[in-house]
Amino acid sequence: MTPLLAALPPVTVQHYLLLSGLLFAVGLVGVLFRRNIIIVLMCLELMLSAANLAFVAFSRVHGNLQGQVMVFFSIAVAAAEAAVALSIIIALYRARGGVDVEDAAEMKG
Amino acid sequence: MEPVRFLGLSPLSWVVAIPALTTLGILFTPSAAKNAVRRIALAGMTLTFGIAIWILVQAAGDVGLDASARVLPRLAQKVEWVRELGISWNVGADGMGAAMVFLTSIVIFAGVLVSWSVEDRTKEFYLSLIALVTGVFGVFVSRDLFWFYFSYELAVIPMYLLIGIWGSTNKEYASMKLTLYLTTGAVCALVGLLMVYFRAWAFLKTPYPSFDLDYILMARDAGAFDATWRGMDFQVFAFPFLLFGFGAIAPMWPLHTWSPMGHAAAPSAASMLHAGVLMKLGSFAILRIAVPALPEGAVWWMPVVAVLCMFNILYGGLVAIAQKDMKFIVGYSSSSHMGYVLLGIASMTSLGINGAIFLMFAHGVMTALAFALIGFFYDQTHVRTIPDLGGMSHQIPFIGTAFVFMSMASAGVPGFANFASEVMVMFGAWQGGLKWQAVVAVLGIVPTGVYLLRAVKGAFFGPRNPRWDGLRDAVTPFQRLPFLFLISVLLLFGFWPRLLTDVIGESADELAGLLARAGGG
Amino acid sequence: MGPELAPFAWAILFAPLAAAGVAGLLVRRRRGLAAAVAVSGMAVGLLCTLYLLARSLGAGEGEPTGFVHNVDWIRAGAFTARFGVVADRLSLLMALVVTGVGTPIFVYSIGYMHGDEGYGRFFACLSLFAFSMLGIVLSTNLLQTFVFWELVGLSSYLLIGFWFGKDSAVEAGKKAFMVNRVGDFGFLTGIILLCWSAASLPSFAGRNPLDFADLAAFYRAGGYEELAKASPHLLGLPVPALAALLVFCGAVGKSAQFPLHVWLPDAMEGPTPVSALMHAATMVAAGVYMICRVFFLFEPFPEALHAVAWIGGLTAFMAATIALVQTDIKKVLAYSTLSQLGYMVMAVGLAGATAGMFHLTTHAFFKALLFLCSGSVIHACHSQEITEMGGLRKAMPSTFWTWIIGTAALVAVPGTAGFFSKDEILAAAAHGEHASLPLLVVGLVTAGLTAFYMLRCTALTFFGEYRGHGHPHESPAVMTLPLWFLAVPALLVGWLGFPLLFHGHPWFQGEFGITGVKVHEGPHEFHLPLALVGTAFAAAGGILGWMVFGARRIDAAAWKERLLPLHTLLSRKYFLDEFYLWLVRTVQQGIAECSDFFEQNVLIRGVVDGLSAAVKASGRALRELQTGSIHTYVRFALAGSVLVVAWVILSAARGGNG
Amino acid sequence: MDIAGPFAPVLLETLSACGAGAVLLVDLFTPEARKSRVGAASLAVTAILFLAAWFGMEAGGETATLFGGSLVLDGMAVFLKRTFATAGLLAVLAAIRYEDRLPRGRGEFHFLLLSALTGMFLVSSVGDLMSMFVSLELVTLSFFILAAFRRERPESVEAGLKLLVLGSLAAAFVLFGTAFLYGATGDLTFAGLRDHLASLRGAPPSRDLLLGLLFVLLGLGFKIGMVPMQVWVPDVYQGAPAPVTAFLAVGSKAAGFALVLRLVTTVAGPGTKDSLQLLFTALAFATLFYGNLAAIPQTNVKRLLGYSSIGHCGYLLMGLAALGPASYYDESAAASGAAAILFYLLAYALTTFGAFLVVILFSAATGSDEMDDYAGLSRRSPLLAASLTVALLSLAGVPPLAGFFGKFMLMRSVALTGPAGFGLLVAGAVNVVIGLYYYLCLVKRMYVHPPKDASPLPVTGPTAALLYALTAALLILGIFPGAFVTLASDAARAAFGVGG
Repeated sequence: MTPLLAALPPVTVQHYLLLSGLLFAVGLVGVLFRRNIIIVLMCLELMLSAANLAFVAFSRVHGNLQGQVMVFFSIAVAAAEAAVALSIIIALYRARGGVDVEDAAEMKG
Repeated sequence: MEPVRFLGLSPLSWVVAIPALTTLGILFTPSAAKNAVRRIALAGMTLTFGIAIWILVQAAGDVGLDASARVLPRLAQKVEWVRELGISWNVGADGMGAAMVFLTSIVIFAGVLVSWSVEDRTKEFYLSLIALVTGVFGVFVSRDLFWFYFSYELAVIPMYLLIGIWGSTNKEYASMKLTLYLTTGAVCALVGLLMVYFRAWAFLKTPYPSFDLDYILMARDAGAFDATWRGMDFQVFAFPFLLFGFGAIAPMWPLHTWSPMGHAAAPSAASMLHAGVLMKLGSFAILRIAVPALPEGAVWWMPVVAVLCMFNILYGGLVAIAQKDMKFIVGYSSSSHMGYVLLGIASMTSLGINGAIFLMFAHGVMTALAFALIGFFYDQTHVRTIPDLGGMSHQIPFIGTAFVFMSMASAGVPGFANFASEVMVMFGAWQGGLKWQAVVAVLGIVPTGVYLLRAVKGAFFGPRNPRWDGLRDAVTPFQRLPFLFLISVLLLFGFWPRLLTDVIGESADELAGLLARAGGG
Repeated sequence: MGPELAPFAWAILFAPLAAAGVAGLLVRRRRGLAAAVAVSGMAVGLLCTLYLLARSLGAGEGEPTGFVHNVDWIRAGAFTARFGVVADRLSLLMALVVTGVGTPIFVYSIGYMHGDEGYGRFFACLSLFAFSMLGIVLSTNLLQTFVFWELVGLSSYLLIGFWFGKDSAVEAGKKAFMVNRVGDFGFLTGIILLCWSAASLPSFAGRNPLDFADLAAFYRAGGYEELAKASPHLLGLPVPALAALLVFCGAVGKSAQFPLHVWLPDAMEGPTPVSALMHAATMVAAGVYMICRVFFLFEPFPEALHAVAWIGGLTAFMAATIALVQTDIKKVLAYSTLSQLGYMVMAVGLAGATAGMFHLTTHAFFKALLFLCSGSVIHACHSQEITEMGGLRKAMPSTFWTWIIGTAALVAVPGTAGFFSKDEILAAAAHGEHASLPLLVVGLVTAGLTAFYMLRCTALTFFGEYRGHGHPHESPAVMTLPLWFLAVPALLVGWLGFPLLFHGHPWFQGEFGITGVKVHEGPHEFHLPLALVGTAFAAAGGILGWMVFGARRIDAAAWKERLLPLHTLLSRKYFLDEFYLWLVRTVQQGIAECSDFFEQNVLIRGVVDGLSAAVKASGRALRELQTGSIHTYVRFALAGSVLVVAWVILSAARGGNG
Repeated sequence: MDIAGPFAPVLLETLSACGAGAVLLVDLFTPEARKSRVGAASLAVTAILFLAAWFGMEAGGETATLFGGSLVLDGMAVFLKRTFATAGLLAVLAAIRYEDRLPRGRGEFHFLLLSALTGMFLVSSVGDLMSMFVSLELVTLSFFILAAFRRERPESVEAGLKLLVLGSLAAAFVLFGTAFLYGATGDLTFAGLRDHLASLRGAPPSRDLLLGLLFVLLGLGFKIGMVPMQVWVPDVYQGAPAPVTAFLAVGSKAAGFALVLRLVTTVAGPGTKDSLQLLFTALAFATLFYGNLAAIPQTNVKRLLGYSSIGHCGYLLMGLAALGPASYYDESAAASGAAAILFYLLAYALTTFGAFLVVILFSAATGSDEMDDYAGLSRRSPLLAASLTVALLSLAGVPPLAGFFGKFMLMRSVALTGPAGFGLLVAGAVNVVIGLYYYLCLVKRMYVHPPKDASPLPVTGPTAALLYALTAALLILGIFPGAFVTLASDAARAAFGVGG
């Protein structure tokens, strides 16, 4: 431990949660404003990761492993989701010739 | 008391079951076999008519007897249907119910006959017609709020199809409007029914709530509806939901606008049922459910009805004067006549209520006759507006004569049931303290005469018009049967009103007594 | 005489109904049979009436002279409406008028309507009318009277508009029906008012507030004062007085009194036998009969009687003036009828029921006779315009002589039926309990006018040269025999009431029927001076009429020019029809159109369609949220989520309970 | 069932997972010309599942738990599984009528249907948040692919993408919320959540827990099409292949509601009921009006049904709003709300498939989903028109059909909350009328308007039989609902821990 680090206040669960919330917010903002679907997808994954972080932090607080187990499941799910998402994005690219979110705005009303 | 059952079902259950089975029978008949469809419908409705007569005869026989010697209570039948919700198949009839069942069976019997000439999608037509009447019968015999509401709603959609498919004049607009209006009324009433249902259960605290009307009435006697609800007296709060919900179909001014339009657009048999029976559901429901369940609410709100019904009577009559389309004339006249029914109810006297129920019957038969007649010539002329018609009595004297009979009945000329009932309402209104309304009701006979005589003259009288030389009159006994049948019913009960008023009397006495105890009358 | 004779009374009522039913079923086939059935129905009624009348007149001292037989017609709550027959001298006299005038007219119709397309229908309707009229006559209570009141209106409508191919006939029928309905509005309101004000009194308990006998008994026991005390004034009048006036409204309508008289002249569009039977002899007299029946309502209230008398007098005078200028033979008779009805009503108002009934009876016979004569003339000339007639006395002697008899009776030539009854009315105006000089003057002037227009009509029809087309012939025996049959009573029936001859006969003495109609106080006197004055007025009118139109000493055309505004006023019937037309076409139609406008535009287009348009518009607006862009969707979802979360968290923080 | 041995509680899940694999195998070994065998195999699997669900499971049996409480099999689970099995069977039947239009991948299509079905079976018996997330994602992921399955059609891809983005967002919400719930209670099982709330003894729960709960509810709200998470519904319904839409409408919504019900029955307690009731009342209001109002101007049948399904979500939310404030609270009201939801889901499943079957057949014959092309259908094919009409009327809630009784139960359960539920009751009533209007607009086209193209649309025997069967089922459920109501009520009461 360097003195610099020691000078900082101790890292509590609140900090993890703050980070987690921040990550979630960043992801959300990305989903809200980015037009490239790949980036939107990445932002979505970021939001899942934010939740994972919270799980791990809480797992630490409660001293049981349920939260960590949950993280494994969620990572697996996220991977599957990414795979499905990419294939759909490819299909979109083939159909529309672009991966802009606004490319898929035919149906409305 | 030995219950009366045929094959396990009470005759009152059969009154609903036979039309339901007729519907099924028609459903499984091939579309091409049009005559088979017609005959099945006629057979079913004849049978129902027979049962209805039997019930009315029993009801007449019951008058003045001890409770133990009566037949009508033995016709009641209760079968648990959905225990968790407190729903049971619960049918029963008093004099009022018997009269209304009789009315319905008359109108549908005639309706089936006058629809004999429907060639377009005959099967679907009769299917809708009989499904509609199944619902109507259900309302008149139900003593369970669920089945009451079920039947009430059931009657609406077939009407949509009947008007939408086989109708005329602006049928799309009219059918949609009618359906939405009636449904709005129905769901408004449903809100009221559910409030009553909840209060009854919250007060009696039985394991399950119940939709049984007797359960509701028991709760009423126990004082379940005397509580406050959202800062108001519960009865005063809940009654308008039932009143205006049912009133929309009654139709109470200013909720009446669906009705003339619906009449005008509907095919004959549908108009007959619509004006003859469907409109009576509203006032019947007020008398069967709203008033018994919430008598104090009724006493509070009846002055409002007494004001609105004046609009019905006079305004309806005046608007009818301004109409040119025959069906609109009869349509607005119906809304005017229903004002008398509402006035009778609002009088809160036995006489007025008796008159109101009797008038429901009389007007039902009369208006069925009216629409059957208009339909008869409209099918051939394809015009109904007075300036286009005229002089048809030269070519179709039978229809012309029958139309004069109908107009006279509608105008409240004695000898027809309408007169006796309207007079009862007028006397009842005055007796109930509604003096101005009574005067308005009497005054109402003037515009009634104006538009009816104008219609008669406009359609049937005047110089012979060669345009109508091709018209066919009702010549065979089979063609004439529905008209003669309806006219004779009107005359029979007009000459001897006690055939019906005695039967209705006890229901009316009971309601009036209830209202009097609740502080009115 | 007691209720054991009830079947006869019921037979009087229902024989014509049965005839109507049978004739109605025979409309198409067996026309002759339909007529036969109708005539025999009427004859049965006549015979039963005569039998009952004989029994009533033959009733011994202390024996009842009438009976009542009732069944309950409607029972609801505390309300009972009855249906029954009353056979007392009043009703039997009236029934005699109806059946006695009716039977010959039915017979006459066989000839008159021969060959008409609606022959069977005609007899069915005529029998229906007879049933309705006898129903009024035999009615035991107010509601039953009203029932038949309306039925008479119905049959009148059907018969006036009998030739439904003619627009004017249909319009006339409509008008008759509607004007009567206006009167009926008052009538029924009065019945209801009377019924419940009486029923609410404890002293009335146990009686039926609609029943004539019960009401009369109640009034005799001071019911009027009791009623007036018990209930507050309505419209500035004591309740029983108002009820009496409202009931009188019914009579105003049916008996065609001013201002509801306008239908009667138009009613002449119907076949002539109909005019004779209904619009001269019976139906229009129903109002007078009804007032006599309920005279007890008016008795304690002199102002009401006064009003009645004035309405009658006004009608009598006004109609007579209009009759002066009519050119249609039936219209002349129609206005004459109006005028005579005015006399009757005036009589009831001045002198009580008997004088009115007396004139009613005599008038029924001679006016029916006159109408049938006119029918015979019309049958022969195929025209109703007296300007197209003339010189018929040679071609149609029977018709001519019977017409002369009828005219004599109408203008009150001494010794004829009309003389006695009219004299009684004038006497009442001069000397009676409610004597009134103005009304006496009205009566006398009207008598003069009557003679004038009748002689005008006679002269133009039967004297001079024939001005019409074709060659008129005397009508067949089936038509002339009834004329003679009616001519006899037209001449003689007045003697029944001649005080010097039949003085003291129970017929016109003491109490007159179950409701206790009283013959006016004191013994009848024959007022010779008054009779002379009356005759002088009539003679003056008659001579003047003959001078102008018969002898042509005075130039009618020149006088017409000179009095043109007056002539116009009279020939346009004081513009009353125009006024009513304005009322119906402009006022009523205007209100109706306004209501319709409100209905179509405010209620339907405004409220109902507006509501549905608002719902649809909100649907379209919501739809705009769905832009198709994923970004909008995410923003929408997020904004919504934030709102939900913020709301819950904030409410949890504030409420602290969740 | 003895033959299932220890797998009895997860019999359906096991069967459908194995069936899904089997279908893939069949596809692998079937030559291109005889690909209809794939559908037959899939049908066989779902038929077995249907029979097993309705006749192989005891409704009132003991509650079984598995994997340490991750999965439970109680009455509610059984009822839901039966609904899902029915929906699955119908989805496959619909897919078979559709698959001729699939250029390729019939095996995958059926496989995905069955895997979604497996997910639904799992959803109905989840016992903790972990299995909730996983099973939910199984359903969701399958539908991502299914929606975009016709990738040669741009709207299908668009539907898939929209479902993907918004679905993933919702998944993130659920996961994030789960994390907070875990943080607040230290346990992932529903039982633990219940115990935690019980330990509060009526005190309001912590803000973390509330937040977590809200996030999860909003995430699940996506599945069920609840405002404000409903945005994807119309587009996806319109763009996805029709059988998928039908299955999505029924299965996905039911799965979402199964989870919401689980969650709410768990957390509903003295401290939370008031705010939950208020929350669901507000959400039900918004959802009802949004769905029904925006449906009015629609011209595409699938899109119309999409909006209508939002409206139906609103009705279902009424059942949740029946939890009632404390003063009027009675377990029966809440349980009746849950029972109404269960019954409604079953009725809705049958009704929706009734409607979509006709949509599929119609679009197969004409290539159109536009409402205007339905003009005169009653003359072209009376059976199709009648079946669609019956289904639409059932959706509208007209007696004597299943939908009527479902709505009646929901309104009744709201009414049992007394004055508090009054406003929602009125809103529900108003929406019945609005709903009826737009359904009737379609009925009107079929019956009143003249056909543009009068050529008849023949219906083959088996299809006709299926339509008849569905119509009959709607009638039976509407007129003789007693047995099903008993099942639903028992399940709901058990879930709330009331009575039997």
